Amino acid sequence: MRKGFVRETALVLLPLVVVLAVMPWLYNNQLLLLNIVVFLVLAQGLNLTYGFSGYLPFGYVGFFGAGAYGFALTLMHTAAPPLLAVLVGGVAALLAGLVLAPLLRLQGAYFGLASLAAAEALRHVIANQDLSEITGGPYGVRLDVPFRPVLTYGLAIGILVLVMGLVAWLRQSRFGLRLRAARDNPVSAATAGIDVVHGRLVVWLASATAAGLIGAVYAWSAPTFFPEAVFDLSFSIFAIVFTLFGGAGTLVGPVIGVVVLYGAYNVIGVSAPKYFQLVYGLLIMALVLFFPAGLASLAVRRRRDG
Amino acid sequence: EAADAPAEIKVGTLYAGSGAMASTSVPLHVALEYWADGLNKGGGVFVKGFNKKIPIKLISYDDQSSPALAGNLTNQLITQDKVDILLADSTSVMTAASVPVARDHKMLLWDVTGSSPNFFSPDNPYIVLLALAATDRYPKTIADFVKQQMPKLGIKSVALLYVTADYTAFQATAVRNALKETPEIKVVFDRGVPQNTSDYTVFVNNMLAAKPDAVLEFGYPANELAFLRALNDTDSKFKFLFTGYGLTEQNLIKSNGLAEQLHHSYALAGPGSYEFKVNYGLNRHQFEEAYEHWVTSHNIKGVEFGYNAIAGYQAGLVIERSLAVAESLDQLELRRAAFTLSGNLDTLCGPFVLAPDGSQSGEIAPLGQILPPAAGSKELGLSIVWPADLATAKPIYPSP
Amino acid sequence: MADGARADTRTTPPPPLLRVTGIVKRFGGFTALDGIDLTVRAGEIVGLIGPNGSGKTTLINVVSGLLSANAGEISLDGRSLTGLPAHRRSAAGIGRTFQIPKPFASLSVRQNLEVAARDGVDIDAVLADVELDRHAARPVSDLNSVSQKLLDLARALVTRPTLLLVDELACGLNPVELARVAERLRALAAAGIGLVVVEHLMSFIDSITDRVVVMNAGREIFGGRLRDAVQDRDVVEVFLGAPEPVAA
Amino acid sequence: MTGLLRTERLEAGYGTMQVLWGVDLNVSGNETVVLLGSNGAGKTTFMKCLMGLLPSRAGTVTFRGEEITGLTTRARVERGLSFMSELGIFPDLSVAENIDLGALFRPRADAKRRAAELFELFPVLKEKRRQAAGGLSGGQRKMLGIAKALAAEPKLLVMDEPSAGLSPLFVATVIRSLAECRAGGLSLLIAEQNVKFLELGDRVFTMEGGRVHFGGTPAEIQADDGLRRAYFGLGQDDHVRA
Amino acid sequence: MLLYALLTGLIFGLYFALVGLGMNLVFGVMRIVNLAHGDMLMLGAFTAFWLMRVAAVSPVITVIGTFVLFFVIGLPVYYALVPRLQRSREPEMLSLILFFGLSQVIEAIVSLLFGNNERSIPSRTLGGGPVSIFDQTIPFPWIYAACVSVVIFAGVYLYLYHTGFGRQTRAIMAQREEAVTIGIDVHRVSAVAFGLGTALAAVAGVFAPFMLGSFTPSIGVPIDLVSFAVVVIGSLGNPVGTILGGAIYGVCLMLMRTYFSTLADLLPNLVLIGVLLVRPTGLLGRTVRHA
Ligand SMILES: Nc1ncnc2c1ncn2[C@@H]1O[C@H](COP(=O)(O)OP(=O)(O)OP(=O)(O)O)[C@@H](O)[C@H]1O
Ligand SMILES: Nc1ncnc2c1ncn2[C@@H]1O[C@H](COP(=O)(O)OP(=O)(O)OP(=O)(O)O)[C@@H](O)[C@H]1O
Ligand SMILES: [Mg+2]
Ligand SMILES: [Mg+2]
Repeated sequence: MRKGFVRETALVLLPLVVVLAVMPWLYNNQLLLLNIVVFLVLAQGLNLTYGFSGYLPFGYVGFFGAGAYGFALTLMHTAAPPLLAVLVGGVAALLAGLVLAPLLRLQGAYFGLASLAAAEALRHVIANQDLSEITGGPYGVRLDVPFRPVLTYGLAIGILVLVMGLVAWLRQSRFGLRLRAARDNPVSAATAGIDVVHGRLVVWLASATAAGLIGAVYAWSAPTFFPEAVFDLSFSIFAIVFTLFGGAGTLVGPVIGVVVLYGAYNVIGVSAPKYFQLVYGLLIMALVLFFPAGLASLAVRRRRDG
Repeated sequence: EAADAPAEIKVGTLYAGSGAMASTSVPLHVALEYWADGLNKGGGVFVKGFNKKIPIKLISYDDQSSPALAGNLTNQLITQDKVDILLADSTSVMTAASVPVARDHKMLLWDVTGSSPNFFSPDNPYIVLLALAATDRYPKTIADFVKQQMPKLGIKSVALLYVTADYTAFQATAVRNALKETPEIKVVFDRGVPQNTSDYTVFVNNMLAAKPDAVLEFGYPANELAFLRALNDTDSKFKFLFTGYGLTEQNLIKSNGLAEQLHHSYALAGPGSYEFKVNYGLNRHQFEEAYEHWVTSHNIKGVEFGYNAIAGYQAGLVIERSLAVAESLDQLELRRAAFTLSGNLDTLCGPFVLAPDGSQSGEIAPLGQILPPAAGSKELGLSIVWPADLATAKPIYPSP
Repeated sequence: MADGARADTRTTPPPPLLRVTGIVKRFGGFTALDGIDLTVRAGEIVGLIGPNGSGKTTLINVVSGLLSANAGEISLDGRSLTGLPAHRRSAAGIGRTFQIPKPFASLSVRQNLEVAARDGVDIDAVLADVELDRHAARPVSDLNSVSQKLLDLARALVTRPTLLLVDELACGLNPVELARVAERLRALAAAGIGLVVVEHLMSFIDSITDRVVVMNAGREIFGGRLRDAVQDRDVVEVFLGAPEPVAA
Repeated sequence: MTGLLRTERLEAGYGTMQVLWGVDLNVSGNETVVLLGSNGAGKTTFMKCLMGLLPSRAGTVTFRGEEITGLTTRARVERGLSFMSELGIFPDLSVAENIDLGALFRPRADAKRRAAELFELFPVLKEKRRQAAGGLSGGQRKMLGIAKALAAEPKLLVMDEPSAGLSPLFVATVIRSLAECRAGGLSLLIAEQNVKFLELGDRVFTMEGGRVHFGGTPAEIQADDGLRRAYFGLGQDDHVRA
Repeated sequence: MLLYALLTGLIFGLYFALVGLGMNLVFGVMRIVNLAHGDMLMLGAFTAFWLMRVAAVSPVITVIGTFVLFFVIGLPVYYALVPRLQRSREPEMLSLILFFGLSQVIEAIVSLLFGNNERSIPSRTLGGGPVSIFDQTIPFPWIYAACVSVVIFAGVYLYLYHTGFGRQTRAIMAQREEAVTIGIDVHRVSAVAFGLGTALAAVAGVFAPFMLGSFTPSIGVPIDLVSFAVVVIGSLGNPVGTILGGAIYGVCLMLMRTYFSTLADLLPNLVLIGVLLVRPTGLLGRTVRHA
């Protein structure tokens, strides 16, 4: 058990962190690098709930937005330092996760859509004009935080390490195995003595917190924003697409998903802006149709055959 | 000196080729392409620093209406493409993503229509607003009109209907504040609606029930269409009707068959409709013709001439003029150059006046009243009713 | 009540392992269990039989905590279980199998047991016991339905239950396998586990049970030895269809 | 008796695992064939293969003189084959709808008449006709599965363990009704473990390790101590020992 | 005002139900979350725009023509995408990605060909001015759309419950494997259902300019969200539920617009969550027996 954990972190997490750490010297679009880490965290965070408990929250961006606003409101209304505000962002998302915990009663698409509705509801509350004194409402927020590219990037990588460490641990631990059992069949899991509700809640909250923390870091790096920017549904869609494409429940899958798909996204965006949407859409369709099991499983299959 | 001149001036910009912002962003971007192409046909843009004409290379990326992507791509333009001139995408939501990036990289952001006051502060020199007065100043004419003229017209009650987004809510607030200072007028209806509201019938109905003398409506073009449609569908008429885009997006409204609803209504006569005198570049009529010719000859579909087109062109002109004064391509020098134009450049959007923080305080549109087409004509008429120094006619009230 | 029972320990056999009293379970307007009582002692195998739809599975569901009863009490070893969720009941010592097996489909056969196993349980021994050791590394989807049932049983066993509820394990097994399973269940009882076995195969029930409870329409219609049950008019009418010949 | 169904050297499997290793079996018109076999012998696999639910890898299936090896399930059903799988019902539909769907490819009038007959046969189902089939007990589901298969009025009904989970009374009912159907011209291929079904059979085949052997008539099986032991236990009927 | 809100709420509810119906059908039969549903609707709107606005074709013919056209378009789309998808391990989840891609492609092609402008069709194109019902003035196109919706519901109901193909469709919805076992040709039936889903989206699109004010190539995603909500409130895979879901959604929306317009977008979301917390599988969902 322990061995698998070490192996996976050594094979996946360590190289990834090294590459991410040296990237700024090779490529100086820091924001793109940061966004890659943001999507890595979102994809792995989603992987926590979907890969281990089978819950696919379409409204995952709600936690991201909660984190961003948690960060922003702390800075707007208190004298707290940004680092503390990042923590507050995580806590805000954690609380949102707790409030939404009853949704875990739902299944499949019902859960997915209910979480989406919840994210939308949160956005409408924050963007409500009557609350503009507090949240900035539709006028958005402007934060006067010092620009610290190295710190924010490092912080994002730190969050990524935490989330991926958690994923790696879940993959090897008995707790993770129990989660997967509960995902397969909650009824027999319960009769086998597994506390299904507790397990789900733990990964759900971990997943929410991850999104909140990274949302806060994102807000730090893009300190002028409107509600629609941090509650943009495409965060959810992308995190889902990347995770599913790479292979949920694995450590390397979401990484591959982000690198391949988000990489392609940015390459196409820069090289063929006129046909951006078209080419990207076709690419996604082709990948699903020709690699239906995701790229990670392809790698796994190779290894097994070889 | 000319030896170290660059082979081209790189102008980088973003546009939304798809998603919610596409319909405003694309016409603007098309105008920029038109502008750059025109310059290049004449050998490029004259750059004072090198004392010669240098071709322009327009580098444009599609941000798909996603602010996160816009941030990335702004960074891409700065760090990879190393553009000399950095333009933001249209609308405040998209511009917001570029503002901090530009500032962090000490690049001047040529902000075309991102007019949120949030973007401007004395300690950030890296932004200038080009084609629209900042949101807190833009509604000045209508607010003044409300205060000074409405009571004279005998208007006693007003209904406000606005989209609860940055730009529109700001305007409504300006009007509401003006009304607070005007005790003889009562606000009988004051409603914010979500931006994606596409059906206004319920609101129109409720507004009718409040029996206001005057109705002021602020929305984005899509809301405007929906609002006028609702008036049309319910056969509603008001004695005084103000719409946010009745003049600036008149072509769009016309092409959707809703022109009749605008008869005798009021709107800010933005550059799409009001002919500001220009002291540089094409006048409105010439530009419209040129733009439409460009659009058809390049086989571009579904793009209307309107405010956004003018804003794009005007942004180009300001840049062009700034380069003609700037001693170098240094970003703060460019800013200084832009400020030399302030008060001296008359544009299609009105007089170009920069506030010290880089926001725009000229380019405030007069209030116009839209008139039915004159006999034998298909074009709607227009009279300017406010401010007094620009007025060409008295408001016709109540509308017949 | 419980105190009274305790006071009598010297004169009566030890208190029952499982005590179920007055269970009522309704689905909408339909009453599936209508005041059922059941007691099981440690080391005892009770056969729960009755016609299809008489409520046997429902009773097991209620006892194992998958359904909550509309009325009635359940206690294990003197501790009330009423209102406890299923996983707590498992922890308290209740294990069960399912009439339609419910494996963890994405896990391997061995992992199916690992998740459920209490500390110190020899998983491989249990697997060997149900003859699934050959398939230990295979995904459960490779198993046919009978093997999945045996896996269900194995999974219940690795939780170290004190009370095991077995819902129709025998159907689909061939006689050789049946005999082995019967032997296995008797061994469990001998080790002190109480068992409730639901089955339609009378020979199988006969080979393992001390006592049967016959249910019909949510009520108990007979309690006692199977050989007496097969002579009972009601039981014959609703359940057996014809008097079962009893080999002398 | 005319040849109704014949398989020759039928092979099939899942992924890399081959399960059937050349199955030869025939069923004649108006005949009942019982297939005995231990757990995992491949009975279910064979039946799926007959129905076209699992592609065969080699061999042929002939039905009423026509080769149907490559045909879709639909085509086979239309030709008069019908299958009752181990747990085959539509849980979200009502009991009545389930039976209705069993007769999907029958003329409406026939289907109505048949449904009425089946409800007579299984009063429990009639009682619950409007309820969702998913709420039925295990045995009730089985009954519904049988009723649904019978509703199709096929030429040959293939049944996978029809008695599993049925209480003795209902086993008797099912056997009786199958016997009736047989009198009406139905042929049956039944995979079973329950000795009572042996009475129904004309011939018995045994299946081991993906191969099939002719076992004999039921009487012969009963008489053959070895076979009896192998398939029905230690000389016991399903009766209570004293 | 209350009466008006209720009345228009019901009318919009019927329309929203039409918007969601096709998506629900496709989900029910194929377990596919069709993120391209809104884009099909958008294509229908463009078709109507060309037919009615440019070619001046009559509304009735436009509706029928669009229906037939998109039904026919749906069939090859089904065969090109779905069977392949279903051979994968997690078709339901992968469908999200595949149809997200499809929706991107459709939106991109339409924007490239026709631009991103708002488009609408004058109400008079459908004939008739405002109609008065219970003293309330309702735009004629709304009534028209509601009536067409009702006719289509009736048609879909008849199809599902009174035709052989419809019964096969319901069988597949109930349990795909068992449907195969009883001999249903799953692909043929699913293809028809997909064609039908596409056609329903497109017909809803014909009325989009009237009900939604205007349309652009980008309306797909917002439409998807509305139809999701409607479908889920009423229960996935249950067409009757969709009508109920539409009605609830429509009435809530209009009531909010009337009384708390700034929160008009908040309430439907809360209703969705509320309904699901009380009934986790939607209003008409069946609770399944687990053991
Ligand atoms: N979730 C449910 N919804 C509706 N009815 C149910 C539900 N669960 C059980 N029932 C009904 O309760 C009765 C008892 O069912 P149960 O499964 O307990 O029977 P059983 O004795 O186990 O029968 P079998 O021997 O066939 O397995 C049946 O009539 C069944 O239809
Ligand atoms: N879907 C499947 N995938 C992989 N292997 C399978 C699958 N279904 C069955 N098998 C394997 O094929 C073999 C034959 O199984 P089959 O179900 O045909 O046996 P059976 O004779 O019907 O047994 P039983 O009497 O237990 O029902 C078994 O070893 C089983 O593990
Ligand atoms: Mg049962
Ligand atoms: Mg079998």
